[in-house]
Amino acid sequence: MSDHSGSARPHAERLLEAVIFASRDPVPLRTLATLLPDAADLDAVLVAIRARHTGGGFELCDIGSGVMFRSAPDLAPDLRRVVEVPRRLPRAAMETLAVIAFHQPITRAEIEDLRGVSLSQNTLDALLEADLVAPAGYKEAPGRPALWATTPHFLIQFGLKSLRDLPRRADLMVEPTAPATEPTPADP
Amino acid sequence: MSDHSGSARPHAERLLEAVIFASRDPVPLRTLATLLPDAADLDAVLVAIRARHTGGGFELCDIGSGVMFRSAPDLAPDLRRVVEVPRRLPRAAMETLAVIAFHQPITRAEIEDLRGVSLSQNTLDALLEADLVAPAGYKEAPGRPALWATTPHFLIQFGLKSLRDLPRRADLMVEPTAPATEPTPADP
Amino acid sequence: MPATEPAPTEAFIVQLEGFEGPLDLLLDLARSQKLDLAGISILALVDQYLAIIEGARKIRLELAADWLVMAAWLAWLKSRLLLPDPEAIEEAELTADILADRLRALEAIRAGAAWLGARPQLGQDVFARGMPEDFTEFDRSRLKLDLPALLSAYLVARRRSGAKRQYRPKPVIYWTVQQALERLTRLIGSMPDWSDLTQFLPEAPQSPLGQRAALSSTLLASLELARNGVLSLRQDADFAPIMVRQGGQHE
Repeated sequence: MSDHSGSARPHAERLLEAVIFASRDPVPLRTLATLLPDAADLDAVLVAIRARHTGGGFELCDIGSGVMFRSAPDLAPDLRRVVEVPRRLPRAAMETLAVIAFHQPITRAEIEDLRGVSLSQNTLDALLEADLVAPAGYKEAPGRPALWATTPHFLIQFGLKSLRDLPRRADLMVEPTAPATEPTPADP
Repeated sequence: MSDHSGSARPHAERLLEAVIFASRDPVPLRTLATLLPDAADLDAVLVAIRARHTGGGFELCDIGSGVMFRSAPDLAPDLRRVVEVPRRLPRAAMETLAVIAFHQPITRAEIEDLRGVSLSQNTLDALLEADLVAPAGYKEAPGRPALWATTPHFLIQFGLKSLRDLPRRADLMVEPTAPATEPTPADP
Repeated sequence: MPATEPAPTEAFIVQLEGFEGPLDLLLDLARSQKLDLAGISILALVDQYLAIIEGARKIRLELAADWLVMAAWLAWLKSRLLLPDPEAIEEAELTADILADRLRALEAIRAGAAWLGARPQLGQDVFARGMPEDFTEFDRSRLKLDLPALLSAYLVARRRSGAKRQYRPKPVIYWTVQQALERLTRLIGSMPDWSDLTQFLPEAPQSPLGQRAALSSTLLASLELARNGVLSLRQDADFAPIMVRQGGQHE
């Protein structure tokens, strides 16, 4: 592996190159100087190393009173590797989304009733921004409250062909939790 | 400091050089191939990079199924003055490592039998801590004893391309050049 | 057989401590006989080992068990090798071969360790890049959504709201006396003559229990109205239909 040809590179140049390569931190010039038999040569050796790597994949950089190797800045766009780390929806948003999905179209008050907690604007904003829910008209009831429903993007995100692909509520709820909202008055 | 191109070095060569240089560990060849527009050129590019750094302060080495830069071995004595060096493995650990490397996967009892001494916890700890050996399943034998094998880091530490690079026993024994490092009292 | 000069026992002790077990010492003794293990004399090897152990024991009794076990085994091997019985000798030679094999295996390990030790080791003799660079960027813009999470969120939400709601038995709504009074008062005027009380039951279909409740409510209401003279009641026989008519005629 280590073949050493009759390469003409001076020992001092090779040594400093290796030291700068292997160091965990930028190497102070005075440390480098101690490695040379004649400290006066330091500048010349560094000039040679710098010249050798200019236009390569990495370059010699001056950092404070030391030097280090860095990958060439113009390569950065090609080197950058973007790793997608998908976020999860916050719990409140996921619950709200689920309630809307199973009960759409539904008013805000009904969502709050079904979840048992009030719906914060942040949560609704997050769902709107993610294009998961959208307004769907108004309920014909006092005050004409806005109705909410899921978007086509919701289907895509969850890999559903249609809303009918969602499991039925009855299949989900093993124990019948308090019946939805009907007060059923029996009257002739 | 930054770019001034004009240099004739091909983009692909600079790119791979930067990627390999940036990494502390070997970069798998298939990772490198994905960075090239035409994967078929990988060998040629690596040949160019290897040639460029031969005789420099650091060299391209084949490790495992990848490549990495390492400082030139002949510079070791000078480098050790500047770069922090961990302690070498004691003889018992080196021999145990050799037993595992050449006979893997192997049980603790087999290791002890081959060396004729029991395996001390210190030795095992040292090898584990250095990430040189690891458990490798169980032997289908009474008691299902644990098996030991070398790690991928073992290849990196000793600069091996694969376990097949280990000499065969016959090759080891042919020329009795062994006592390179032994401090053993040869005779009374 | 090379002349092994009897070294002073102190030296033996020092020597013992330099070795990792009996096999290690045996290998070293064998190597001092010859470079090639194939040609060593097992008998000479056994003698040397026993001499060293004997010397060590004169100084120190607490010798580790494995040294003594090996000594005992080698003494047994030596006795067999020296027996005139050809069968015993053959057996002993086989055993000696096994010992030689073990020594060769140990020597191979030594050679392997030496081979490894001679390689430039990363961090010892050769060094990797000290300041690695990482070009990885993390993109957290995408949402991770899956159906199971949606469903479990739904169940969590519904359980929470279900738990908050207080338990109220479903109200059972029966035909009340008040309702029967209203209905009787409203309808009695349009009835010309005696009518069956059941005609004043609510029209909406009722459960059997609801029907009986409605009947009793209507009867109670009719009794109340009869007491006030608003209507008259008549029943011709036990369990016959109860008839009702407007006005409090007394006959």
